Amino acid sequence: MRVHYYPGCTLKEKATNLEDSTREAMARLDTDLVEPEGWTCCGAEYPLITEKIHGLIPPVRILRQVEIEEGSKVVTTCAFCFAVLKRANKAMLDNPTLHTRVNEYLADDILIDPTTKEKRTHFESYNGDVQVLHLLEYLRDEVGLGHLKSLVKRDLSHIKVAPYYGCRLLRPQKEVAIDDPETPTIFEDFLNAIGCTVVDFPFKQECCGSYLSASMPETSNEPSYRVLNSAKMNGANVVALSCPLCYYNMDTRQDRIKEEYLEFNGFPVLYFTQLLAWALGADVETLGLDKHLCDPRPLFDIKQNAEDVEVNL
Amino acid sequence: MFEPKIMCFLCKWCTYAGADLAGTSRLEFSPNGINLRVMCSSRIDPQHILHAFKEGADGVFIGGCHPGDCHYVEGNYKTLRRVTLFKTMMEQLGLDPKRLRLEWISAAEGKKYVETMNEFTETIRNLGPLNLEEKTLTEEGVCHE
Amino acid sequence: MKDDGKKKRIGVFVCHCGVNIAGVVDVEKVAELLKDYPGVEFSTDYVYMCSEPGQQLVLDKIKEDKLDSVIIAACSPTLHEKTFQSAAELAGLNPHQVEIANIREQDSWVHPDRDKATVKAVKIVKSMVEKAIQNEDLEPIKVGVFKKALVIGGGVTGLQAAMDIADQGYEVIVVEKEPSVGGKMIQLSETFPTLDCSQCILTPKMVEVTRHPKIKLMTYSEVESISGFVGNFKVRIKKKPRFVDEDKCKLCNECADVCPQIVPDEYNMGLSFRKAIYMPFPQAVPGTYTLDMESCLGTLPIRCGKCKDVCDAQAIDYDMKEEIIEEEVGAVVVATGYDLYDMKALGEYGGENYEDVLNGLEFERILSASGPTGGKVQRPSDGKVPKNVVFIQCAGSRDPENHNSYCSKICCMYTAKHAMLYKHRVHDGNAIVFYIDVRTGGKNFDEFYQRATDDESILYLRGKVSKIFKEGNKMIVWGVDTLTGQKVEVEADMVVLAMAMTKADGVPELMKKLKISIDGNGWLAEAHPKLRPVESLNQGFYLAGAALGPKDIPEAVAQASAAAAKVGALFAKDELMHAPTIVPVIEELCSGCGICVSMCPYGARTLNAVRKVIEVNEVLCEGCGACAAACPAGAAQQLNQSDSQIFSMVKAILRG
Amino acid sequence: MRVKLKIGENEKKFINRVNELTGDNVYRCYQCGRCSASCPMAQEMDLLPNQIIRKVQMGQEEDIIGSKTLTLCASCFACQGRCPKGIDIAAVCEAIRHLLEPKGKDFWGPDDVQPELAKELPQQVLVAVYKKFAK
Amino acid sequence: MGKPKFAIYWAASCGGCEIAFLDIREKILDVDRAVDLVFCPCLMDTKYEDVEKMADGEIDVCLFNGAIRNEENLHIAQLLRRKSKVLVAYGSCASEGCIPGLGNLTDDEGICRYSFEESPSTVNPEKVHPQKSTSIEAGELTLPGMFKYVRTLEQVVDIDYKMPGCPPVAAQIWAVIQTILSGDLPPKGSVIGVSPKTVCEECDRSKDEKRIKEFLRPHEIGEVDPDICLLEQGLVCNGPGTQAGCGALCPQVNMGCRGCYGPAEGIKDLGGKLAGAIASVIEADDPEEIQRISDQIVDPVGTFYRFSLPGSILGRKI
Repeated sequence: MRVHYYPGCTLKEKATNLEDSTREAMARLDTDLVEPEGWTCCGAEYPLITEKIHGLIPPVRILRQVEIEEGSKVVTTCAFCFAVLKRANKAMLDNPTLHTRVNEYLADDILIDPTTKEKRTHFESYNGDVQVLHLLEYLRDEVGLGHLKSLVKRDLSHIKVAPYYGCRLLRPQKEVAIDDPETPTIFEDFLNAIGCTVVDFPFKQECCGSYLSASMPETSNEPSYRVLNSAKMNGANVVALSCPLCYYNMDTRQDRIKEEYLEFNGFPVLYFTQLLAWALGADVETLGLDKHLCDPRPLFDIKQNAEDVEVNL
Repeated sequence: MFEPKIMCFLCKWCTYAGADLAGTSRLEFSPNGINLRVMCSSRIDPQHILHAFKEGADGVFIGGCHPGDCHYVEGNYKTLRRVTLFKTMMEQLGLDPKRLRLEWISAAEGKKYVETMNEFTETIRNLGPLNLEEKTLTEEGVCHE
Repeated sequence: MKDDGKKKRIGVFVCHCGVNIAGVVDVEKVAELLKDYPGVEFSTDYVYMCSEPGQQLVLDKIKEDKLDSVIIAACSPTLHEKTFQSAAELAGLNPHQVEIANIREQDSWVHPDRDKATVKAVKIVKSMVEKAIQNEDLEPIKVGVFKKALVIGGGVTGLQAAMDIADQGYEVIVVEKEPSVGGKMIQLSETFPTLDCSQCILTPKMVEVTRHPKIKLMTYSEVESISGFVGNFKVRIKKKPRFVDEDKCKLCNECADVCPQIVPDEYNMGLSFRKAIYMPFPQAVPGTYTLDMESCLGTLPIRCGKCKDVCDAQAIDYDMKEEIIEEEVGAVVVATGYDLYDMKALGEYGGENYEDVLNGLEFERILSASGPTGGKVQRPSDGKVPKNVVFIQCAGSRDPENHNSYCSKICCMYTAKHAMLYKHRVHDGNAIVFYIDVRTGGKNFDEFYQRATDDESILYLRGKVSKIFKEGNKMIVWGVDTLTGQKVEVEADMVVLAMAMTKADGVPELMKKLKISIDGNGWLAEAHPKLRPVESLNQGFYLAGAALGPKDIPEAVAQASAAAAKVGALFAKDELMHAPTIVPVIEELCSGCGICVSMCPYGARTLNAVRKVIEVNEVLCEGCGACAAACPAGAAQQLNQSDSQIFSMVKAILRG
Repeated sequence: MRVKLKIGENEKKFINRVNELTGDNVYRCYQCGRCSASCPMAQEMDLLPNQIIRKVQMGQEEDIIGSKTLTLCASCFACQGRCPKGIDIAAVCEAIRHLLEPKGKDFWGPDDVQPELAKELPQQVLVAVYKKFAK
Repeated sequence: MGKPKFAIYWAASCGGCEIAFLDIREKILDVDRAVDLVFCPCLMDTKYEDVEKMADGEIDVCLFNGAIRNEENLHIAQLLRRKSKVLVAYGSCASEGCIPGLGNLTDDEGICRYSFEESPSTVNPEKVHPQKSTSIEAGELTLPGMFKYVRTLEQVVDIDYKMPGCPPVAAQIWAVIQTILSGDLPPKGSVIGVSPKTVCEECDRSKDEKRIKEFLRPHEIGEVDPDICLLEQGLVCNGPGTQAGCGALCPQVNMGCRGCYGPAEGIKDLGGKLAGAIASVIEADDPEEIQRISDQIVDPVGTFYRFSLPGSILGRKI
């Protein structure tokens, strides 16, 4: 299977463990991930007010490129990129004014084909026809959780995972949500399929502090701590998530959380793709587990060799 | 000045009562339309409209209750359906669809009734007379002289 | 047409209405011009037609000139049509031969130009003459009334309506789908603002209903269908098998004692358990046990049979079958009540996942002496007495984006009651109420609310709670106090949601069958929100209680009595009179295409597929004429407003 | 403190601009406060989200200018998701920031990022925060 | 007394009505035995002069088919009216205008321009049109002048009966002939050869109340249910408003009634009435939805007035 995949900037730099584990897992699912030619940053934040139309240009350009390459869908793992692409796409479908204005702007684009060096100057207007999918949706709808379950090579039942959705996968409901914002189950269903023990906890859709960790770094400590603490209190031994920013706030910044909350002594955080790749039998080196501030390796029975284990399904 | 003839079919419960209210409020308006009271706007079918044009009407007006307010639950929707299809036919038949107007006017909207009648009279005045008088063969002449 | 070829003799009477008409319209000229119009026998003008001498003039002329139709050119027909119809009737003329030409409201009062107004008046009168030429004598349609009523729903509303109808001397059938009557009210502990015990006031009424000689109670039954029309309905009622003979059952409870099957108890909102064979509650009416076959271990393939074995009265019959009972009634009162909004929809409050987050009815059961805790306030999870209780108003109400847009009306009062009753039971407890607005419009309502704050020191915080979650054995409530501008977090032992009221389960489907319209929220739609609040547009159907929208007990009861009075007024007549300006079928022209059937909102037209014609129930026909306009064969013609009349009138207006 | 309520031309213009930019109508808010109850940053704010809306309803632009709330909104949309009217308060904050920019109101600039953080922050954070708060 | 004299004439028509006359098959011999056919261009070579020479009222019954499109049609219509005791507008063209009547959606000039200049198969750079008269060596050639619009027979001369159908079915023709021969003539102005109801009466499909969400054209519907009313399946059918008499031939073969038998007795304007009736049962209340569904009826005038435009209230495009 071949599908368009938009990694986003962070995955190529700071979140290589998310990128690598995604590629490793998808290779094991026989899925060829194709990046749209010449992709740029999606803009990270969707413009919420009508006059900031320029914020729509990068995501629509990316989507249009997917369409030019005859792709009908594009998959992302970064929750921020997902939300921007999906909202931009929806605006192109539902908002005629934005549709016209963005397409007028994009009509002036010049595209040089990297192989033929041919110049292209005429573009059809982009009408929101590309389907934007989060990898979790792709796994559920295209791969099928039943099928996924049948491919699991390792026993993960000892890993008690608290699935953390954060904001970007669930809100705003009408524009973005991959599931019901208050009682989502898609993440849980996925974790169940790969054999983890799922821990329900009430902070799964609460914000981690988001980009305030750059502008007012201290303010993100409390929300991040509450998420981690709640997961722990409810019996999890790891938090799984899909957003490099949440990961930064909750793992990379854990030493600062510890400074503020003295009783806190660290809690491992993983990308869901790391669990997926591991379940599918990937080598531990491919998961980038050494990059974590709070070492998650004790959770993984490193000696466990995928081929030797009989998984009881 | 051309004084258009306008045939008005008004539903008894809403628009006719609205026209009465215009009267009790002494609102003056152009006298070109004459009302025919029906129980419900849905009593009117395209035959009546065609007949009115044929008999000399330059415009036909149908007044009913606002959607959801019909005394007979949903008669006004039936009128709307008929008028929608009939307007397409009017275009094919060379009758300007603007010569037929369907409007929802409630018993409380005397003012709206008056404004609508004035406005419609002006519309028709601008469209000019319809002149549907039957031409005889001799008047009509023949083609290739 | 009445006059078999004979020319009609029409009288035209043009009213001056003082100067109201004559001040603008040249009335003499109108009368003069009409004299020669075909069909007109006599034409005159008079200063006040509606005055005594004016009416006398009409009366005399009808007799004198043997007029068989009259046109009164005067004010709007809404004012004096009835007046002149009565006058004409005195002279022996059929009232449907009287036509009013509206030359005041729709001419003299709106067109000051004398010439134009006069020309218009002439055309208006001529059009009415054209109509009159083809008018027929019509007699009102009479239909008998079957003086027996059906009440759907055995809650307080239904019972009140039944009692009030029965007390007027008419027979009533009450159909209730549950095993006992009593509805939601019987589940309440105490009622606001008087705090009298709900059961104490309702149980006597329930018993009274069973004893009333005019009332037939059918519990565990549902209305299958209703056909017919006002005064003459045929009802099919499905009586579900109870598997227990009501008459034989001695209420000894032995069957329940031996029954091995335990299920959540509906009466206690699932906070306790009952057996598969059970009595819903001790005062249930009718007093009998019911075997819930869905929960029963099954009589097949291997019958458990324990209950039957112990029943000395031999009241248990496993072979009881569902019965369809047919009844004839003349009127129907719909009192199907309400349900509480589904807690599952409120994911942010935990859905149904937290045992200690309760809805209002569940808390009523906890407060009730007959409830699962015997009236002691204990929380469901561990039976501990909660010391901090948070009450949340508007749960699911006033939220157009996610839930219901409307205000559920009773929650402010019952929340005050809940908090107050809680404080009565747990003196050292804290009650915190989150509200948006406190609405206490009702007799003694605000005083009651003031008692809650003044006497019981209940803390009211103005803000809507955003989230509830569990931490340890506490419920954490995230709220806000908008008055101080602080985000508030409360550790509560128990949370009570003032859950929105919503349409009762199955009501939209039933109403579709009864042809009663419902609004966007699923509440029954009244014929007119101001002037006909307990009637349906479908004649013979009366509506009452919370099925129409959120309301408290006194309001529901008042509506029940109002509906009963309406039924009484209907039954007071031996015959119903129905306007005869209906749309019958000309069978010679009708081929039964069926187009007019869906035109009729009243179901008056049915297709006889064998005869290939439409049959019209003239009692149901309201005479809107939608079918006449739709009939492509011209076989549906409205009496006294036929196509031919409309054509003539149009011609008179445009060419006259 | 007593405030003289004035909704004149300037105030109306402000209110209308906010409405225009968000494509919504602030008067739809009936002040239930649920946005504030939902907001993960509310404890840090000087004006709660519902108070921001209130100030807009009252046309009190000046009171909002100095508020920390405008830079504390992380647009997590918890408020919008639970708002009974579905009002997007994050968008209202963004609209107000947009309106205040020409008035020289400085929210955040590239130089404000702490150097030791610059190295570790994910790219998306920097882009997002610049987009939100930079002039 | 000799045999009654019969005439059959065709004006603006396709000739199908004559064929239908012959479709009574062997009964034609009975007809021949019973009547004296004095004028029938389709069967015999009688000249106009021969008719002109007849005494007024000499023809007992004339079946006149075809609409009035040109001067010749009018001339012969007036002539036959004079010469005939009973003049029957025979077939849809003479009674309602029929397919030639759809020419009234434009006028003579429009028709000629299209036929002689614009139609895809025409090459006519000089824009040559037929002339009313052309001089050649042998003398003057003339063509009858074309009227601006098509008219029904009734619109130009007084008629006694109408007998609709495109063409009238053979059984009805035979029944009419028998009636005429019997001498028991119906009142003047009657529509003959029909039954008083509509095509639905003769259609065996089951009928129910109608609520239409989608109109389909015959090629758009996959499988037509043979037992259910076509209208209920979304196929436009003119049967409910069309005079019965044909035996519901079209609906029998899954084709909606085209309306060739003209308006049913109770109505004035077939197209208007049918449009009103069929629009009434559109199952939608939203204006845009209504418009969308109503637009699925392609060419409503051509659909509902297919055979009856000249005889309708307006009669033509204004």
